[in-house]
Amino acid sequence: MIAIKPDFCDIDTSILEYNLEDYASSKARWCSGCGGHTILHNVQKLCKEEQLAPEKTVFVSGIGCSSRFPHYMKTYGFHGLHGRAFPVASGIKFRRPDLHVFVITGDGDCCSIGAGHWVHAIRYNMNMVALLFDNSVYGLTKKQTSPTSPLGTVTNTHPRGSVLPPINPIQATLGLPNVSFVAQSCDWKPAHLYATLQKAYHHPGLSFVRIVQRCPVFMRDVYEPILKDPEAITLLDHEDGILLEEKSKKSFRHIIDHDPSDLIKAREIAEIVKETTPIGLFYQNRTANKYDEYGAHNLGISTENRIEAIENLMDRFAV
Amino acid sequence: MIAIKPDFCDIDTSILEYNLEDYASSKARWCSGCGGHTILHNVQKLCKEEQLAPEKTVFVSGIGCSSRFPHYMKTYGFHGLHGRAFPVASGIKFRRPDLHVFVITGDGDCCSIGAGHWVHAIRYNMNMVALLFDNSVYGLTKKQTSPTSPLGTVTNTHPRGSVLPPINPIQATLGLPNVSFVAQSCDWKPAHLYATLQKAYHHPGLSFVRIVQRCPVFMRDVYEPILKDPEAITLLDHEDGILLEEKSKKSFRHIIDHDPSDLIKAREIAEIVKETTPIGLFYQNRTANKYDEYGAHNLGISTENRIEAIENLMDRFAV
Amino acid sequence: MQMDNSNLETEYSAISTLVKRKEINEGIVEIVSDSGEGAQKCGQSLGAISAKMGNGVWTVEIIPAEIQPPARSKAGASGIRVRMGSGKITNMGDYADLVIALNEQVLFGRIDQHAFKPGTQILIENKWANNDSEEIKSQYSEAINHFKELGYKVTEIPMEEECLKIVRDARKGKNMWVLGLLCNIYDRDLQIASDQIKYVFRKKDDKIIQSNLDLLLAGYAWAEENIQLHFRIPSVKSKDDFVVMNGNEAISLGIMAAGIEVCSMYPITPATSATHAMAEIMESAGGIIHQAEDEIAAIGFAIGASYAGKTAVTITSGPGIALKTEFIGLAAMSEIPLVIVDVQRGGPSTGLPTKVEQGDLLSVLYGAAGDAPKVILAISSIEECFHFMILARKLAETFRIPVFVLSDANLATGVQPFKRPKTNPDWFAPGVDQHPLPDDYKPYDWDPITGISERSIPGQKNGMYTLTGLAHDEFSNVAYDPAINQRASENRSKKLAAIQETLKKPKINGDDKGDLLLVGWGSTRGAIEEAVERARDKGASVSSLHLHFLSPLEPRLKEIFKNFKKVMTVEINYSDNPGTALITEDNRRYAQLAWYLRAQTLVDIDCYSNVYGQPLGPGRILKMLENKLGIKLVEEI
Amino acid sequence: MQMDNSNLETEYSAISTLVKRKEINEGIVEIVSDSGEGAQKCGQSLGAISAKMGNGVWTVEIIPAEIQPPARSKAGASGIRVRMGSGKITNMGDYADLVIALNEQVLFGRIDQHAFKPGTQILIENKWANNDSEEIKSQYSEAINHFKELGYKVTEIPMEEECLKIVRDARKGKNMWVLGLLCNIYDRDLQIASDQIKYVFRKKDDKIIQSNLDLLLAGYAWAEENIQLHFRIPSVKSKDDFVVMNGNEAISLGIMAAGIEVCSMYPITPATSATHAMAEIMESAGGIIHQAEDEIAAIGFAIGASYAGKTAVTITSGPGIALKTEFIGLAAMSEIPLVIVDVQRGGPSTGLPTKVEQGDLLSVLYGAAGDAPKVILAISSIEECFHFMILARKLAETFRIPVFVLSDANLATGVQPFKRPKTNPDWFAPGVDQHPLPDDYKPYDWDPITGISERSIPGQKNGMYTLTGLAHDEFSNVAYDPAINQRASENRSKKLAAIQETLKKPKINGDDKGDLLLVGWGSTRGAIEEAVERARDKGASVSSLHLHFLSPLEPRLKEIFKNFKKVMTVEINYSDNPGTALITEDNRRYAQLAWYLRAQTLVDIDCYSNVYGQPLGPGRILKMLENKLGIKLVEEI
Ligand SMILES: Cc1ncc(C[n+]2csc(CCOP(=O)(O)OP(=O)(O)O)c2C)c(N)n1
Ligand SMILES: Cc1ncc(C[n+]2csc(CCOP(=O)(O)OP(=O)(O)O)c2C)c(N)n1
Ligand code: SF4
Ligand code: SF4
Ligand SMILES: [Mg+2]
Ligand SMILES: [Mg+2]
Repeated sequence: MIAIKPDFCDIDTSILEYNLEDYASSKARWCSGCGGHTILHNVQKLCKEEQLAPEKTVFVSGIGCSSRFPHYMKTYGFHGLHGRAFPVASGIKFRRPDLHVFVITGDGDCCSIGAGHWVHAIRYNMNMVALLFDNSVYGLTKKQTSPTSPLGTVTNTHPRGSVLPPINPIQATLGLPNVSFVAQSCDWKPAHLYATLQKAYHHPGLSFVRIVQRCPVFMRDVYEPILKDPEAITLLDHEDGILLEEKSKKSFRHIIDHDPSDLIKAREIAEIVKETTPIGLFYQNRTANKYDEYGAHNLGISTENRIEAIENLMDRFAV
Repeated sequence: MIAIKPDFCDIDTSILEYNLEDYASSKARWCSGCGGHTILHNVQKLCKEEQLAPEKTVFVSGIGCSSRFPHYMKTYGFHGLHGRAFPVASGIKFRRPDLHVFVITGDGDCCSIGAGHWVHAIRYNMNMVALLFDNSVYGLTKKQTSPTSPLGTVTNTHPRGSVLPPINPIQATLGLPNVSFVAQSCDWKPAHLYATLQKAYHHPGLSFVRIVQRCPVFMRDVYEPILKDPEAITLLDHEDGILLEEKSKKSFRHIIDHDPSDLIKAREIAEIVKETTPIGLFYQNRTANKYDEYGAHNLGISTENRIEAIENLMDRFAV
Repeated sequence: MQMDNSNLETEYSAISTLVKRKEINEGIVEIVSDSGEGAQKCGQSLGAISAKMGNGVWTVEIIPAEIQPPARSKAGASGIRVRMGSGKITNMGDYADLVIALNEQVLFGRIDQHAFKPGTQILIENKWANNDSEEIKSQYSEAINHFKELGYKVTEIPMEEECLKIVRDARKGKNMWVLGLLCNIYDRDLQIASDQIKYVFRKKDDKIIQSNLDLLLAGYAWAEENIQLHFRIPSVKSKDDFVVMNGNEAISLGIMAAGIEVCSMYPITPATSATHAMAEIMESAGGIIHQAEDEIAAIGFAIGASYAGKTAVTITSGPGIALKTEFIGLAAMSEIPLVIVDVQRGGPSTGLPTKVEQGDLLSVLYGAAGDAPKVILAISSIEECFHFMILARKLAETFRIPVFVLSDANLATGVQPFKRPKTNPDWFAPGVDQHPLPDDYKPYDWDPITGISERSIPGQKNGMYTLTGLAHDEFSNVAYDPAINQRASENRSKKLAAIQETLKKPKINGDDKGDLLLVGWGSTRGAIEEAVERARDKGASVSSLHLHFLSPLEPRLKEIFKNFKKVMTVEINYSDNPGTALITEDNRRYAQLAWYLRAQTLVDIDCYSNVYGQPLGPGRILKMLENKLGIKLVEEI
Repeated sequence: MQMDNSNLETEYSAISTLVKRKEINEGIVEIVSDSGEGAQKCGQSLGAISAKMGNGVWTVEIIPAEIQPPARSKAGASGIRVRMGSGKITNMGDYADLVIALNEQVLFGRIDQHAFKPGTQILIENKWANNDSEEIKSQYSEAINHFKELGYKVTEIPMEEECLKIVRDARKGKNMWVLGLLCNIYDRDLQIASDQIKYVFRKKDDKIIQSNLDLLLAGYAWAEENIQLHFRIPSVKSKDDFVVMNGNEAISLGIMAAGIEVCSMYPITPATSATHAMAEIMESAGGIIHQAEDEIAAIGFAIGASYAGKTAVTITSGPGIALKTEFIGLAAMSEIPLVIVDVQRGGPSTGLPTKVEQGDLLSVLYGAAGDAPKVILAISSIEECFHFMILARKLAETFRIPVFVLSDANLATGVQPFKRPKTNPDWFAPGVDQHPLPDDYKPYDWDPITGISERSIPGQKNGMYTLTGLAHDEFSNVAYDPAINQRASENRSKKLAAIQETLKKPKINGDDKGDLLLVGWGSTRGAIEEAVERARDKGASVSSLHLHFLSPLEPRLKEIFKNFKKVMTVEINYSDNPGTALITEDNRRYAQLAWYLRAQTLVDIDCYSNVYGQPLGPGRILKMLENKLGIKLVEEI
């Protein structure tokens, strides 16, 4: 996301040196071993590396374990309603191109109650980073089935196992209009996660990043196989994709070369989730329409022009 | 949709001869030239051909011009809330495998306010036919932009032209889990429309049919080019697809052979909408999980068993 | 465009002096037709012309339920009512004095709605009399007889025939011929009329404008010769400038005048047309309309915009309010300034989408779970549609609170002239504050008396906090200590008391003591006050009070009520009729304001309300007063 | 499994006769720990054992806000309160008599919540005294001193040490050792206790069961020798069978007992656990739980299921109710039977998700736009959680109306024994009617008196109609004639009056006249009635009335109120405190039931309410009565 200085309000532009502490708020109240902790750390690192002014940065979330995220950042935060992070974030960004807006959402928050907003947020393609913390379960409410729970997952609402195949958030997103950035990573590959966050941050448009997240309390069985089996993850590699150092690449047994400009191919790869978990950049298009540019196009008109416009309209009704 | 006789209620199964009139209710109050009229006619024809008992047939809709549809059928109808046809229809079908359930929805109803339910209805894959009347506009409320309005469409909410590319309902649906039947037709090709309805009706699972619909009052400019230019429509042809008589096939300049079992290919074809309007069967999978089968699996247990189950549970809390 | 109408002018003056005219101080005209015949354009022009002449005017559209209803059908009646008077006109009135009908069928719907009275003049297109279809012919003649039986004065007029002398397609143009007819009947200034036509067709080419002018003159001339109805409505031309518009247009202007930059909406009747009025112009006024994917997203987006900058507005109607409920709770809880416009329609559920009801008061007051204090304003005139938007924005900003503005379908489409507001920069929201805040800044540093606290806007140094819908303390930290929730709730509630402190005791229309006080809110004001005045002229001891603040309530109401023997609300919403079987004092369900005032004041407030989906006419209210007070108030017709 | 515990038994009897015991008629115990230490399992077992022994019991869980809060933290307090008595126990009581603490930090939260009083016995794990970390050591000793200053009687106990004699990991097992300790202190029957342990661990293997039995005995023995606290709580073992469960479990059983086959929900605290209780068993009872994509879909699905067959239920809490509002309007408008369970939590907005509030009454009553009549029932005990589901289903079906059942977080997690219901087939919904209807069938053939009409279900010949949320007539045809909407609204409203007809004048707890009447609804019943009884014992002239029907209201309330000098509601929701600056009679915002009763009865009803997010204890209410009545009622502590 590139920060543009709006012309309608005066801002102190003196450059400061921000450290990690400048982004860390109260201790994260997630369970020990929760994937949230590593994600939080890497996001804070991103803020520091990019030297984002804390007062210019807003984390918007819904409701869920993951959505507690803003409370753990020392920036502006909006911990809103379940499933509604996208509309709020869009409203924030619409007239504030100068703000760095991040959306934090969970698999229930985004893919279940928030599904309609998800569809349209992709279409609006506003210049924000959206992080889907996908632990394949409803964590905060204590283990109910989520739309991304694998078929047969035993939960409190499906003690005999869930009965429907999971949504593939990557595939679903790739089917939407104006989609401009779709990537996947996981919380236990910090180097890859960080590189993904960076790529997402620099993308002009809505960067949708699904992060496979561990929930040791409720979902050990789901991620442990992936965690243990080095075959289980496939790295999407390309010069225009997520760039890793050679040594960290080494840790991957399966590597597919994938050009992120190829949407058709991206959808093909997104199908392989049944056998393996692909991580990397599926698709990027820098030129898609950005709704926030429309939102900002008439910022800061003068009081005179404003009065004139109103009076002109008033004339139409004059008698 | 195959009707199964439920074992929990007695039904008069005497077979009757139903004529078209048996399905026609009050005169349709749509504008003259509205695509709704031809769709209505072909649906009534389908009911007659399949001899659906009117009392066993339910049309469920949301709100919109299109959603007035149930009022024009002499069957059961549920003209519910804007965007909410899918949840209601799912609830109806869940424990009534014997009913023929049709969902009638509009592009605003399904793709805007109803988008979240649309995503999940595809995933539930219940044995129903869903008809999306896509006129690319909000008709009933008098010409506002819809998510399927082409970029730049001039409407009452976007007098300078809409600013976002439209949703491609076919592509979006093909990206969803458990998708089992996706077809497209248009109101002015009755033979193709009828054949599509028939195919959809006989599909076991949720048949999603997008019907490109004319709204002469508000959207002439959108469909007239397609209507006039014989190049503008491409027929998807395959022995497993929508079967047309040779003579009606003749009327198509562009014909693509497409095997509806090929999902990857289907998505590729769904991209060509920019150049032409493909009609036909994009994808079909008869074996996807059906949530209504789960819903019906324990229908009609005896009072004794019911009491026993409750008493067993009660025992757990006994002191 | 330029055209020479010097000769026109002489022509006008020539004609418009010949006939003798009866002076009346008001006239109610209806023009009823199939939709698409331009009846509304004709009536709006008549209204504008009359307003320009200095008459009081109220026009209201007659809208069918379908986009394109069947022609010549009862349900398809499309048209307009224009009430013109020498004084100020504040409502649609009761019965039409004169009706122009382009076919006979469309009148049946109006008759059901008690729009006419014996003696009403009906000028009807006569072409149906010799239509090719026998069915139509007989329908027509039967109807004409039926109308006469009902006591209407029917005059058959060769509108089609006359128009065809000027234009090839009479459908396009008949409305302007009718306008000419009416201009003659009511002695409208032809110069003003022709200017109006030029304005209405300003985007069309000269030929079209000219033919419409010709039609105007032709209709005028025809009436002069063939019609015995010639009236004059005295008017006082004020030196003030006036504007004429409907309520939704006034709301959209008000939004811009308030300096609101984001209007986030999802289309719904009857609210949408407000955004249509805006859409074209708002961008040049520095704002944008966002059409969201649904009502939930619409308010979420507005809340985001408010949180990050200037107070935004979302606009909807009943079904949309239901969907916004959860977010309204969040706005109240986290004290986000927000303006919510509710253009009420008939409920419950989808109800009567194009018809009026005041059915949302209690649902906006109590909609959200827990205690979610909000301000509720009720608009009672077209002019207020404009000014209340400015007030609402200020209240929302100052008190960090969601502010509801209640309008309804009657105001949305009702047209009335009002003094042209002079745009005042003080109305505009100040620029987004981006100055650093003190190190010890607290996002909810509640003032112990008023509960007010200063908000921080992203971009302000030291202002960082995480807004949350969870119970929270002064720092917006999640509350674990039970005392915090109680304290925070008290502070949010104090803001309402503080706002009430700023309000004056409301003024009473009529004496401030007497037999009966009528209490109203919203669009019924004009009709209630007119009825009260008419009743008082006949010696009834009745007054009325109209409330604009519904949360907080205006002060000292109990004190006011105590001075009347009886107090009752007049509302357009549902209440049980005490006469009905099984309805007792124990279970009677009162109209919404009555209910609310009973709880707050413990005064035994009765109510007169119904859900016919129509604006209340003064006559209906007068009839009710007649029964209540046992005085003859309505002259039989 | 089988195991020989003959020797155990003798052992028990051996021990359990040695000490002298003080007879008390009730005891309140709290077990507080970090989450995951099994405090709740320990307390639930103690409750079950006591219930089996014939004691009255109420247990309520102490739940932290996070899934896994930091260890040894104030906010992390996890545990349970158990109130045992010789008579019936209907609420959590006031101060704990005895507290088992597994660390000292978790007690601070409880202290903030006024859970203890001077003299409260605190038995605390002493291992922290010699922890490796200096910080912890000093935290511990400081806390101990602080507790003593507060007047608590602190006893340090080597729990860890003792448990390690039996198990390798004391974390797993300490809770059962504590159970043994408590069994000794309160003279619980060891045979019943060991059976309870066997039941609790029935899915575990014998080794685990045995070690837990050993821990039980060890704790018991240790207390025998080392603790001077030995009580006896007399009990009368009734011959009736009892069940012990929490309110959500009772609701889930009630749903099945009502023969409801579809429970459509979206997870939300504190409602979800009801569906957890059901999920496992419901399918074998012929029903299914549908977890929808959101609350809107959940109620839409339930409405579809009801429309097509048997009345369905949807269950949620405040934020979910907000989202269901629009569909509730449709259900009322189109007269679809439906049961909506609202397990209320702290609001507004996300509020206090795990805490109790009675904050949804007005929002369910008035939530939807227009007039949408619905039935509202309020549950006041665990037993009613079961029986009201059956009643709700019958009302919904008979009157074709949405029925709300209001529970709350206090009932959801509160555990109480009640007479075991004998499942009665008459409770079940009849099979789905598929018989043909007469040719002249009307879907809304409203009975002129009661407004009731017979619904048709898809599959019924001649029953075809199109249900709609638009205003409609008897045939469900869209209404164009204005009279129809009025008539239909009247008929929908009549149903409430008809239901009230079937209700009796409610019973009063205490004399039916006097100085003060307390009026309550929902989970506060036990506390209110206990307070009233205690006050009356001290000579106060106070009675109480508890309402179960809130829409329609129970009959003849005004008549009842008139017999008391003062009437006030006691509720757990927000109301302005008259003392506060700017709060006047003109603007005071009352508690929700008070508000509603004032409007209906015009009686000047006061209220006592707060939003601390905690169940009301009788002591709090007694203190309030003391102030109101000016009589000494609470003995100082
Ligand atoms: C309107 C509403 N419905 C339901 C809830 C209850 N709720 C809170 S979080 C949550 C789902 C959490 O799952 P997810 O989004 O995957 O987040 P996670 O906790 O797994 O990080 C639900 C159902 C709510 N707070 N609001
Ligand atoms: C909750 C709610 N929001 C908005 C509306 C207003 N409304 C009615 S139909 C409609 C959209 C119609 O568009 P579409 O679904 O494409 O149907 P069409 O009329 O084009 O057939 C809207 C916004 C409503 N009835 N309910
Ligand atoms: S429950 Fe799961 S997701 Fe939630 S904090 Fe704990 S580990 Fe993380
Ligand atoms: S407005 Fe368009 S969609 Fe609606 S009825 Fe008329 S033609 Fe059909
Ligand atoms: Mg999750
Ligand atoms: Mg449409």
